[in-house]
Amino acid sequence: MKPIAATNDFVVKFANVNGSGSASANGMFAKVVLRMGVPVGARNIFPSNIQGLPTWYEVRVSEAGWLGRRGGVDLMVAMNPQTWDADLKEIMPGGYLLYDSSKPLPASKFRDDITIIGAPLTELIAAEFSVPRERQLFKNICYVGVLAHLLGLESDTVKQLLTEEFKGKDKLIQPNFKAFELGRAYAEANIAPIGLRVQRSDKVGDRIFAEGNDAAALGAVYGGATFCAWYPITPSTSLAESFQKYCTMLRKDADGKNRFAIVQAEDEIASIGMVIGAGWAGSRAFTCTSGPGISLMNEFVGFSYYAEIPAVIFDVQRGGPSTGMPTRTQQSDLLLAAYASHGDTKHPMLFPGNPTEAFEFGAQAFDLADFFQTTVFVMLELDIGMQEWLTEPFKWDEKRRLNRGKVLTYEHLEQGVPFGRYRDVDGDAVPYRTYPGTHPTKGSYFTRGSSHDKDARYSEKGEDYTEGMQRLLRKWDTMKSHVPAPIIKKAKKRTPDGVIYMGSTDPAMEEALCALESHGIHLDALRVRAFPFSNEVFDFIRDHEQVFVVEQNRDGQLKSLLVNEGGVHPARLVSVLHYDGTPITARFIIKDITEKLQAGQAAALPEKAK
Amino acid sequence: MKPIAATNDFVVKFANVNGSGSASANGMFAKVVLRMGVPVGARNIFPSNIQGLPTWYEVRVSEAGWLGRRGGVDLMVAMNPQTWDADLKEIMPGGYLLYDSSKPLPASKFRDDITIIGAPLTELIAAEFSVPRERQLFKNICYVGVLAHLLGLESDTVKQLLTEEFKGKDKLIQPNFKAFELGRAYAEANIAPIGLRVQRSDKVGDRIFAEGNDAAALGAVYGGATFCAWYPITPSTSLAESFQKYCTMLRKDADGKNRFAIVQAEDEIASIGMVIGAGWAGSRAFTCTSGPGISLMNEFVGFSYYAEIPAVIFDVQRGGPSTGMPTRTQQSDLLLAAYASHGDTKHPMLFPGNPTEAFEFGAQAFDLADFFQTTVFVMLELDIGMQEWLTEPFKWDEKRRLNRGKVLTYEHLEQGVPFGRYRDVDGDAVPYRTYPGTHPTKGSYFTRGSSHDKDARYSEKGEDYTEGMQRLLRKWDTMKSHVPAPIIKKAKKRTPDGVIYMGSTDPAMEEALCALESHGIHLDALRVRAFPFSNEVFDFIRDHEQVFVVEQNRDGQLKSLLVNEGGVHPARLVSVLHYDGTPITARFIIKDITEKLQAGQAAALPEKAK
Amino acid sequence: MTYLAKPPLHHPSLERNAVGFTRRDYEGRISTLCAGCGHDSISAAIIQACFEIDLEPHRLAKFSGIGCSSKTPDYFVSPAHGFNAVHGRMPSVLTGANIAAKDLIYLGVSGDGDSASIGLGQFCHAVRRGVNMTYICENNGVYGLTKGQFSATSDKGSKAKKGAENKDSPIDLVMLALQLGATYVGRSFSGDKTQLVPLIKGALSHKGTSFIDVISPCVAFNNHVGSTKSFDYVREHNEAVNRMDVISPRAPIRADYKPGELKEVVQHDGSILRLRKLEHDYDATDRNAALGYLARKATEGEIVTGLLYVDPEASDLHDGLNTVDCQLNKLTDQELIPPLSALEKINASLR
Amino acid sequence: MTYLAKPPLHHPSLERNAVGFTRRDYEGRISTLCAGCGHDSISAAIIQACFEIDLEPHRLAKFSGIGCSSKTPDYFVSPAHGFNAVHGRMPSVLTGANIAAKDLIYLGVSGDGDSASIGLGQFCHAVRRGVNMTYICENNGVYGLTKGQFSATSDKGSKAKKGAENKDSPIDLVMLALQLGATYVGRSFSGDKTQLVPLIKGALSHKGTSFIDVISPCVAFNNHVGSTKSFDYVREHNEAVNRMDVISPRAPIRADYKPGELKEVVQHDGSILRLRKLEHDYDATDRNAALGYLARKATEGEIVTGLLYVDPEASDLHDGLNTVDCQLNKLTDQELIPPLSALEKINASLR
Ligand SMILES: Cc1ncc(C[n+]2csc(CCOP(=O)(O)OP(=O)(O)O)c2C)c(N)n1
Ligand SMILES: Cc1ncc(C[n+]2csc(CCOP(=O)(O)OP(=O)(O)O)c2C)c(N)n1
Ligand code: SF4
Ligand code: SF4
Ligand SMILES: [Mg+2]
Ligand SMILES: [Mg+2]
Repeated sequence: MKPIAATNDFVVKFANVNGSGSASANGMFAKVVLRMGVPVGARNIFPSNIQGLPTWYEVRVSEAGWLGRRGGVDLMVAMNPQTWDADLKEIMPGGYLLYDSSKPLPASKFRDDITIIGAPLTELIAAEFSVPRERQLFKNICYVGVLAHLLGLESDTVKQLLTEEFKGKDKLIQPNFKAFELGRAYAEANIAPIGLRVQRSDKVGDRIFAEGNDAAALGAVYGGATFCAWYPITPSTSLAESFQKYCTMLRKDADGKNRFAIVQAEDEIASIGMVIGAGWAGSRAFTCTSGPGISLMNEFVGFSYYAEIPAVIFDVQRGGPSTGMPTRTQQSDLLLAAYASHGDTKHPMLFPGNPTEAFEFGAQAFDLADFFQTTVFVMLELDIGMQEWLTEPFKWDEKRRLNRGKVLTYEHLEQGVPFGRYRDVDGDAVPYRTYPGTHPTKGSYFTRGSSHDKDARYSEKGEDYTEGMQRLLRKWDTMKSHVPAPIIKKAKKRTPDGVIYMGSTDPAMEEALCALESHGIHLDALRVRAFPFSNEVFDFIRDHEQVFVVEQNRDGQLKSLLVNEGGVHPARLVSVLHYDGTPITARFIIKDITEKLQAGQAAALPEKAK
Repeated sequence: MKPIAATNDFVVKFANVNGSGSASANGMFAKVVLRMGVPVGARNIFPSNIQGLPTWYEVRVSEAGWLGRRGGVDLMVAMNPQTWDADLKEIMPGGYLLYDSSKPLPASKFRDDITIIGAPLTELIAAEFSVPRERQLFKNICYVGVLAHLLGLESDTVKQLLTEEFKGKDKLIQPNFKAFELGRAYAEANIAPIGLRVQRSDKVGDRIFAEGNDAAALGAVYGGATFCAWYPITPSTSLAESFQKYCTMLRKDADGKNRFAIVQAEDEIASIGMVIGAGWAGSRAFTCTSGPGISLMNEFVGFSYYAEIPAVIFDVQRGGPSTGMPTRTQQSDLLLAAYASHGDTKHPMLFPGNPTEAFEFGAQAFDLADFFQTTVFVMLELDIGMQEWLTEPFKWDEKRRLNRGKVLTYEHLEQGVPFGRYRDVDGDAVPYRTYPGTHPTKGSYFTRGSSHDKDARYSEKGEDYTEGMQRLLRKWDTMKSHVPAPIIKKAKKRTPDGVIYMGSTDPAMEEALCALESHGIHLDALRVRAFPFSNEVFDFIRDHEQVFVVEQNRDGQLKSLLVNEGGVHPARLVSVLHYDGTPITARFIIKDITEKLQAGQAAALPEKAK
Repeated sequence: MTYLAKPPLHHPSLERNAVGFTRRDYEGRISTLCAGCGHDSISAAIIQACFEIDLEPHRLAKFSGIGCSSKTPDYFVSPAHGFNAVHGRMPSVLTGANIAAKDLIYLGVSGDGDSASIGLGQFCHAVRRGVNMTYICENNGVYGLTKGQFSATSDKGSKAKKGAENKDSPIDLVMLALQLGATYVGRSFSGDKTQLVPLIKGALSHKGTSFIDVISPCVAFNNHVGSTKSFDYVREHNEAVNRMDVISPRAPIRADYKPGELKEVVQHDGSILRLRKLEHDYDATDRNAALGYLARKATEGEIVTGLLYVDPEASDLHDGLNTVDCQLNKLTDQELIPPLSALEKINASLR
Repeated sequence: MTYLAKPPLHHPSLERNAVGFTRRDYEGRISTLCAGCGHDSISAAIIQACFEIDLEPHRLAKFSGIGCSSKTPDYFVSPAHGFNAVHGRMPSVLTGANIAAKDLIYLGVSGDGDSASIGLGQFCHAVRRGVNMTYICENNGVYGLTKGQFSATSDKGSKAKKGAENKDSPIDLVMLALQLGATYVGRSFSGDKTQLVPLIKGALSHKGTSFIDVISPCVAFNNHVGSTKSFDYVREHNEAVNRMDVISPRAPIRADYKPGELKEVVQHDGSILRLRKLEHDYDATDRNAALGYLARKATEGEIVTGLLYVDPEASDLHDGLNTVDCQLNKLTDQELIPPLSALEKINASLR
C-alpha cells in the first residue's frame, strides 16, 4: 500500500481521554495550520461526561477551503488505549498512525497497510517533568512537537501561539516550549519524513476562528440584549458564559456597575418566564438552551405568541429525542420550535449557517422580536455552537440603531396618540405597546394569555377571538419579508434539480456541489436562513422539477415545514437525511444525491400519494 | 312575521347566570324530550368563572336525529338581564321569547317580529318559597313548567325524572313538583299555545345521554387502568372525577380496599411522570388534561417515545393558544400532540367522534399503549367531553382480555427466553420488556432517555442510535394497522369529491352531507379515527380529485398531518375551518363547501405552489 | 419618574392623598368573583394600602398566575400595567420585569394552588433571590377556579366539601419563605382589614422580598365545617402576634407610647413600621425564633398572624446583580452597543 | 416474591448474606465519574447497605434524574431495574412505580441541581405525600455534569472555582424535608462511610419517606478553598448529633450500653435503630426541635449530620390511598374488568 501523499489536504484525528488536557494542545495544532495560511475545519467529539471517557479532535487541513467534515482519517494520533482498535480502523489505507511507543505493543495491535510512527512520549516527558498532572498535560504538547516535524509546521508559529495562549500565566510558557521541543527534536532525530505536509499559503485571509455560541453571545451584546436568564445544558451553556464574558468586557459603566443582568434560573420554565417578563417591560432579553429546554418552554412560548411579547431563544440543537445524545449534533428541533405550544401557533426561526451568521442573527433576533412582539428562535446546532469554525470576521455598521418596534412613549400618549394594545393601526397587523410605568393615566393595559379583545380586555366572544387570531396570521405574513432572505447559488448550467439546506450543512454542501459539478451533476442551491419562508424559497421550488432537501434529522423536518407552509407537493422534495449525531459530510451528500438521481427515485411519484 | 311552526324540530336556548342552579333544570328539559322519544342535541355554553357570569344551554330538538349544533334560536328562555339584548338578537324572525315578567320591561326592550311570552316566575315562586337560595333554584324548574305547557311536554315524564334525579334527597321532590306545577298551571291559564311542539316519537331507541369525559373514564376502568395521576384543568377535570366515581363503584374489594389509585399531582409534569413510572412498572396508568398540560408534558412524552414506556393521555381540547378560551371547544392540539417533544418523535392519537367511542377508545388506548410501549393520546374535545350527547350505549365483549403486550415473566426468563430490552425479536419492531422485580438474576435492565443500544446500555455510538431510531419508525408502521380504522361513508352517487373530518364534527357533518346531497352535491366522507393514518385514508385521498378537510382549528392541523405523513399534494386537500370556540354547525359546513365548490377554488392549483 | 397627577375628573368630595390621587384612582374593573369571596376583600385592602402610601398608581406593576385569586389584579389599580401569566409561573415573569424596570413597585398576587402546587419551585426560587416585590398568596386551601380540589396548603385531615379527607402534609408558605430568606414575612386574614392593610403597606415599602400569606376563604368550595380554611375556623384559631402601623417617611414622628410595648423598625425608604406586641416574647426580627414559634403553633393548630419577620436592612436581587442605577429598559443604544473598535479587537483575538 | 438465590458463579471466599448473595451481587457497571468523586463513595455505601440488610438485589428499584449523581444507579446493584428519568423529575416517576408495585424497595438518587433547582417542586410534593422510598441527594453544591455552576444548595457567600460569589439564599433540603413531613431524615458526608452506611440501612428499612442529604464533594468543580462543600470544609464543620447502628429484625438483641446514652427506635419492619447521642440534648424523634436546632446551627455555619428525625409509626402514600394488598401491577383481568351487568346498569342510568 502506497503511503498517502498530500499537501495541505488531509485529515488528522486525535484520540484522547476526556479531562486529560488534550483539548488545548489539539486546538493549538489547528491554529498553527491556520496561522500558516491554510484553512482548517476542526471538530471536537466528546462524551457526555467530565473525565475519563474517550474524546476525539478531528482536523481537516484543506487549502481548497473545504471546512465540513470529510470522513476518513489520514493521520491518527492515537493516545487512548480504550479506543485503540476502533481508532486504527478509521485510518485510510496508506495512512499514518502516531502513537506513544513508551510501552511496547504486540504487532497484532497494528495494521500493515498504514505507516506506523512511534514516539516514546511518556518517557520523553517523564525524563523532564515530575508532577503527575504536568506529565499528563505536557505529553499533549509533546506530540504537537512530533507532528510539527512530521508535517512541517513552523516552530516559530507554534511558539508564538504558545506565548499568546499563556499570556498572564507566563511561567507556563517555558515548560510548554520545552515539551514541544522534546517531541520535535525526537522526531527530527528518529522519524523519517512522511507524505503529509503543511505548506504556508494565503488562503485564510482575514477570517477568524470562532465558535457559534461565542459569536451569538457577542451578537446579543451588539443587539442590545440586557438580560439573559438561563439554565445550564449542553451544548448551550457556553453561550451564556460568553455573554457573561463579553458583558463584563463591554458593558460595565464607570463605577463598575453592570448594564446587564444574568440570572441562572432554577430551570428552563423560569428562564423563559423571566425573559418574557423582561421583554414585556421593555428590556431585550434572551435565554439559551437545547431540545429538552424547548420542550419545557412550550407553554410560555404559546403565551408569548398569543399575548404578543418579545423573547429570544437560542436553541443549540443536540441529538434527540429526550436526553438523546447531548454531545452530538442534529437539526431536529425544527418542528417543535415552529409550532411550539398547544393551539394554533407559529414562531419565527433563524438558521445561522456559521459563527459569523450566529453573530449577525444573534443581534437581529432582538430587532425582530421587538418589532413583531413574539418569540424568535435562533436555531443553532452543536456543530456550529461548540466548534471553532474558520469564518468571516464579525461586522457591525456603526450607524445601525436598535429597532425597538412599535412602542408608545409618554410623549406620544401626552400628545393624545390613541392606544389599543392589539389594534392593527398600520395595516401590517403589528400592534403598538407601552412599557409599564409610562404614563399616569394613559397607556396601561392588562396582559393575559386568555382570549382578549383589541384593547386587551378579557373576552369570551368568538368574534374577538377570531379577529385576534386572524391578525396574528397576517402578522406572520408581514414577517416573511423581514427575516433573513435565503442565499441562492446558481449552478453553472441550467438544471431542473435544486437543493435546499440550512445551518451547519453549509460547508459540506459547498464542497458537495463542487464535487457533483465535476461529475456533471448540476444543482441550484438554496440555503434557507429563516422561517417563515420568504417567497423566494417557494419560487425556487417552483422553478425546479425536483428539489433535494438536505437536513440532519430523521424525519425530514425542514421538508415538512416547506410542504406545510408553502403548499408544495411533497413528492417534489426529496429528503437527504443524516442523523447519527456526527456532522454531515460532503461525501454523504454526494453519494446520497447521486444514488437518488440514478435511481430516478425522485422523479417517480409514489403511487399511493399522487 | 308568521310565527314559526315546527314539531320535533326546533332549537330552544336558555340564557342564565352562572352558579344560579339553572344547569339541572335545563338538563331536565332535554331529558324530558328524550324520554318522549325525540332526539336532542344539547350544549352548555359556560364562562371560565364560578358564579355570576352569563351561561347558556342550547337544546336542539330533532326528530330527524341531527345532533350537531344548528345555529339560530327558535325559542329563547331569557333569564339573564346582562345578556338580554344579545340573546334577543339571536332569535330567528318568527321565533319566541320566554321571559320573567315579574318586573315590567319597556317595549323598547323587545322585538316585534317574534312572539313575546311573559311569565311572572319570580312572583310565582316568591309566593310559595321564602329561602332566597330556594327561590333562585325553583325559578328554574318553574320555567320548565311553563315550557311543558307551551311545547306539550308530558308532565308525568317530568315528574318521573324529578323523582329519579332527587332519589336519596327525597324531601326535595315535592318542592320541585310544586315549582314545576306553578309554571305549568300559570301557562295553562294564561298563555296561548305556540307553534313549537314536542310530540312523542320513537327515534331515541336504546341510545344513552352521556358525556364523553364520563364515558372515557368508564372506558379506562374497563380497559384495566389502575392509576390516574392528574392535575385539575377545564375541560378535563370531570374525566378524573368520573374515574374516581366509577372506580369507587366498580373497583373496591371485599374489605373496601381500592384496586385503583388516584393521585392529584402538583402539576402536569408530575402527572405524566407518575403515569410513566407506573406504566414502566406494569400498571395501566393515565392522565387527563387539556392543551396547557400537553405543552408541559412535552419533555416526558419524548422520553416515553424514546425509552418506550406505555402511557395514556386524554387531552380534552379547548380553545388555544395559551390560556385561550378554557370553556370553548376546538381541535387545535393535533400538531403538538403528534410531534410532541424535541428531536424526531411521533405519537399515536385516537379521535373519538362521540361518547360511545370515547368509551371504546378509552379502553383500547391502554392495549395500544401497552403493546406499542409509547404514549397514546386520546384526543377528546370539550364539545364531546363536557356535553351530554345522545349516543349508542356502551358495549363490552365479555370475552375480551387486556392485551398487555410483550412482557417477559419470571417463567419465561427461567425457561431461558433471551432478553434484550430493545431487540426486534418478532420483526414488527416492537421489543420485549420486563417489570421490575421479576427475576433475581435475569431480566433487569436500565431505562434511560439518553442514547442506548439494543440491550438498553448507554451508548454514544452513531450506529446504535440510528438503529434504534429506525426501529422506532418501523414500529410506527406496525401501528398503522392496529389503531382504529377510519369510517367511510360513500355518497349515493359516484363523485370526485371527498371530505375528511374527525371527532365532534361528526354529527354536523352527517347532517351537512345529507343536506348537500339534497342539493345535488355528493361527497364521499371519511372520518379519521386515529393517527398514524392507515392506508385506507390515503387510498381515499388518492381516489378523489379533491378532498375537503373539515376541522375546528385555524391552521388546518389535520391537513398538515395528512400531507406530512402521506406525501399528499396539499393542493388537493381543501381546508374547511371553524375555530371561534363554538361547535361547528352543518350550516357552516354546507355554506363553506358549497362556496368553495362554486368558486372552483379547490380545483385550481395555486400558482406559487404547484 | 413623576408626572402630573390625574386630571380631577372625580367627585370633589373624594379625599386626595399626598400625590394627588383619590381612592377611586386605585380601583379596577368590576370583580367577577363569587359574592363574598375572600379575595375581593384582599383587593380592597390592596387599594387602600396603595392609596395610603401615596403610590402613584401607574408606578405599580401587577402580576399574577391563574386562578380566581390570580384574576384579581384586573380588579384593582387600573392605571397600572397588569400581567396575568400562566399557571404557577408568575414569580419568574415578575422577576424578569423587575430586572428590566426596577424603579416600579412590584406586586404579585397568587393563589395557594398557583403558589404551592404547580408554582412551588418558582415561589421558592424567587424568594431566595431576594426579588424586590410584595408577594401575596390568597390562600383558601382549595383550587377555586377548577371547582374545589384540595390544594397543597390544605391541612392534613381537613375535609373537602363532598367529604373527602386530605391525607398529605400541608405546605406552609410562611415557613418556606422564612427559611428561604424572605426579608418581610406576614400572615393575615381576608376578614381582618385592620391587620391586613398595614401589612400590605409595610410590604410595598419594603426593599427585598415581602411575602404575605392571607387566608382567604372560598365561599363556594371551602367554607364548610371541617375545613380549616373557613371563615369560622380562621376566626377561632387566629393568633395575632402583633399589630402594626406604617408611618410614611413624610409623617411627623410622634412618640406617645410607653417604651417596651412598642418596637419601631425603620425601612429602607424611611417608612417606619411601628409594632405593638400582642404575644409578649415574639420578636419579629429574629428569623430562627420565628421559625421555631411558627412550627410549634402549627402543631397546636393555631394560625399565627401579624408581621412575623422583617429585616429592614435587606438587600435585593439588583444588589447581587450589581446593576446600574438606570433601569435596564431605559439604557440608550449608545450605552448598549459597544464601539466598533471593540469588535475589531475581538476579531483580532480570534485569528 | 422470593426466588432462588443467584447461581453461585462467584469466588467461594466471598461472604454471603442471609438471603444468599455476596457483596459483589450488589455491584453495578464501572463508574464513569471522575476519580475521587464523592458520589462513587455513596454508591459503595449503598452497595454495602443493601448487602447488610439482606435485600434480594432484584427487589430494589433504582431511580434518578440527570446529573453525575444521577448516573450512579447504573453503578450499583445491576440485578435491580433502574430508571434514569429526565432532569428533576425522578420523584414523580418513582411515585408512579411505587403505586404500581409497592412491594419493592424504592431508592431515588439525585443531585442538588436535580433536586433543589429544577426538581424542587417534585421533591417537596413527593415528601408531603409520604411516598415509601429512600431519597438520597448527593449534594455537592454545584452542577457537576454541566461543569460547575452554582446549585441552589450553595451557601450564600460560597465561592465558585473561578471566583464568583453566590448571592442567593441556600436551600436546605433537610429543613424542607422535615417541614414537609418526611418521616426519616438524615444528613451525612460521602467521606464518612461509618455514619453513612447505617443511615442508608435505616432508611431502606423505614416505611414512609426517608430523605438523606449526603454532602458529596465534586473534585472537578467544587473542592477548592472558599467552597463550603469541599472535603476540607465539611470535615471542619461536620457536627454529628448521633451515631447509629441498625439491627436487623432477625438479629439477637444485645443490651451492652448504659441506659440514657442510647435510644432504640423500632421500625415498622422490626428493624431497630440504635442511636448513641453525641449531642446530649438532641432528640431525633422531635420534629419541631430538630427544625429549630438545625436552623440555629445553620446560622452558625455548622453542618449537622446523623439521624436527624425519625417517626417509626409513619404511614405512607398507599395507606392514604387505601390500596389493596396485591400490587396493582399484578391484578388480573378478572379483578380489573367490571362485569357486563355493571355496564348495562350504567347504560340504563343514562337514559
Ligand atoms: C398549566 C395549567 N394547569 C392547570 C390549569 C387549571 N387551573 C386554573 S386555576 C387552577 C387552580 C387555582 O387554584 P388557586 O391558585 O388556589 O386559585 P383560587 O382559584 O383558589 O383562588 C388550575 C389548576 C391551568 N390554567 N394551567
Ligand atoms: C431539562 C434539562 N435541563 C438541563 C439539563 C442539563 N443538566 C444535566 S445535569 C444538570 C445539573 C446536574 O446537577 P446535579 O443534580 O447537582 O448533579 P451533579 O452533576 O452535580 O452530581 C443539568 C443542568 C438537562 N439534562 N435537562
Ligand atoms: S370559587 Fe371560591 S375562590 Fe373562586 S371566586 Fe368563588 S369563592 Fe372565590
Ligand atoms: S464533575 Fe464533579 S460530580 Fe461530576 S463526576 Fe466529576 S467530581 Fe463527580
Ligand atoms: Mg386557592
Ligand atoms: Mg450537584
